[in-house]
Amino acid sequence: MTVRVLLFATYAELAGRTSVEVSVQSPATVSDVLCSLRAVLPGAGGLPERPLVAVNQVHARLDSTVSDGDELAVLPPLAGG
Amino acid sequence: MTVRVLLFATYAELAGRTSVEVSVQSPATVSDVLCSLRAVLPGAGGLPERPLVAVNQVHARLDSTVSDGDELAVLPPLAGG
Amino acid sequence: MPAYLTRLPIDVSRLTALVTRSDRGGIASFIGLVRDHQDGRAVSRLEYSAYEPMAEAEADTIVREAEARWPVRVALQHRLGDLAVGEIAVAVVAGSAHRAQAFEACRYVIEEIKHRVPIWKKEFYADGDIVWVDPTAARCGSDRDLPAGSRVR
Amino acid sequence: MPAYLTRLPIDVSRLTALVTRSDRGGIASFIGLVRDHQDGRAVSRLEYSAYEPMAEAEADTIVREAEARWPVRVALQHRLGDLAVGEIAVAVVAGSAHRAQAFEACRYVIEEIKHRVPIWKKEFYADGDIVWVDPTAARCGSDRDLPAGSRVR
Repeated sequence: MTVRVLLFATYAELAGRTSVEVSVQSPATVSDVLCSLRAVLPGAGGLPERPLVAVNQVHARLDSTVSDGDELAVLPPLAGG
Repeated sequence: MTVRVLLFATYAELAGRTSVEVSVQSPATVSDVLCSLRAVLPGAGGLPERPLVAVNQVHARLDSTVSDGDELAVLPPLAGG
Repeated sequence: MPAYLTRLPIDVSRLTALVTRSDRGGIASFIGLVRDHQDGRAVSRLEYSAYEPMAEAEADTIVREAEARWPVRVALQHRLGDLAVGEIAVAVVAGSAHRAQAFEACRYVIEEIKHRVPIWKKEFYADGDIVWVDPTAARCGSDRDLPAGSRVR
Repeated sequence: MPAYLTRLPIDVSRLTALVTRSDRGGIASFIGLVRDHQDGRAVSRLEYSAYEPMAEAEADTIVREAEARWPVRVALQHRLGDLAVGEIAVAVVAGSAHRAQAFEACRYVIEEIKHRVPIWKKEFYADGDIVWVDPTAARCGSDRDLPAGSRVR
């Protein structure tokens, strides 16, 4: 299955892009997608081991399940306000 | 000695005036002045037994000492803000 | 000492400007407006009066207490005279480098104002009734304790 | 759902008007301004960016949480794009019949915004340095916990 990964702010700069499609075997968790991400995108190696993530625009855990077509956002430390 | 008593808001309406000079024997407390006030000003009988008071513009207790020339304000329940 | 009491409409942006500085990133404010009802009854207008010199001094003391306790700058104004429904009765603005301290100082000042500053409010109801507001009436009848936090001579 | 994110200057009086009604006597506000320094270094400007659809949704969730928990009406705006020192980055206004609830709701919303809404801040220092702000850096290094209070799928 395919998951669309979004990268923001400092993570987008590290990875050199703001989005990438990642293929993983189903069933998969957020961690599995991040693992594949690091493999396909060299710059993603600089991401923290346990980044903040959202799946389909809702905060998620690393062990949350992802489904085909989901949007997984890797969020740098929040700094609003 | 003489103390100037100020009355405000509902107390001024009760007493029918906003200030009055009260004579008391020295030494005297706030309570002594209030007692004389009730004697000289019939409308002051309607004041509560233990009103809020200030002496020379500072909150005071009923047993605080007053001196000749002091200004004693009898304060209705505060309602600012 | 600034004038804390005013008979003119209160301008909150002016107060905000007074406490704003480029090293103060957090501004907490409280605005008290004249409500159109009190205990379920329609209010048409109200009138604030004060023991003015003491009210100015007590307001100044409260502002200084807040500025001593937190690293903040505080601006405060309380309206006197006739007010219509919807008008600003009181405004407190606290500026600080840190938001928690701005909130705490702002809250402190408005609470102390209500408990320590000699200001009185006469409410004019739509039905013609006129009442001197007594915030303590429901709590303890006619006996008053000294306002909490007051310095006593 | 109103737009909580804006690229235009934030107008606090407009937000205040949105939560003002004649039965809401207390309005508590918080304004966050761009400071001219950070950790002792001079800041010349900054840039906010966001994961916009999620930020809008999360801001809306926070406002609804506050309005469900307290009898308040809340208005909120967060600026995106380039900001100069002294400009308003965020404003929260809470109107209620009761001041304690206005304060609590206002404080709740700004704290949750900071912890849950996907917005990022890039600081441009006067010495030419450029830094992505990491409020968690001093606390726990590069590992992040889930924001407190977040609903997790």
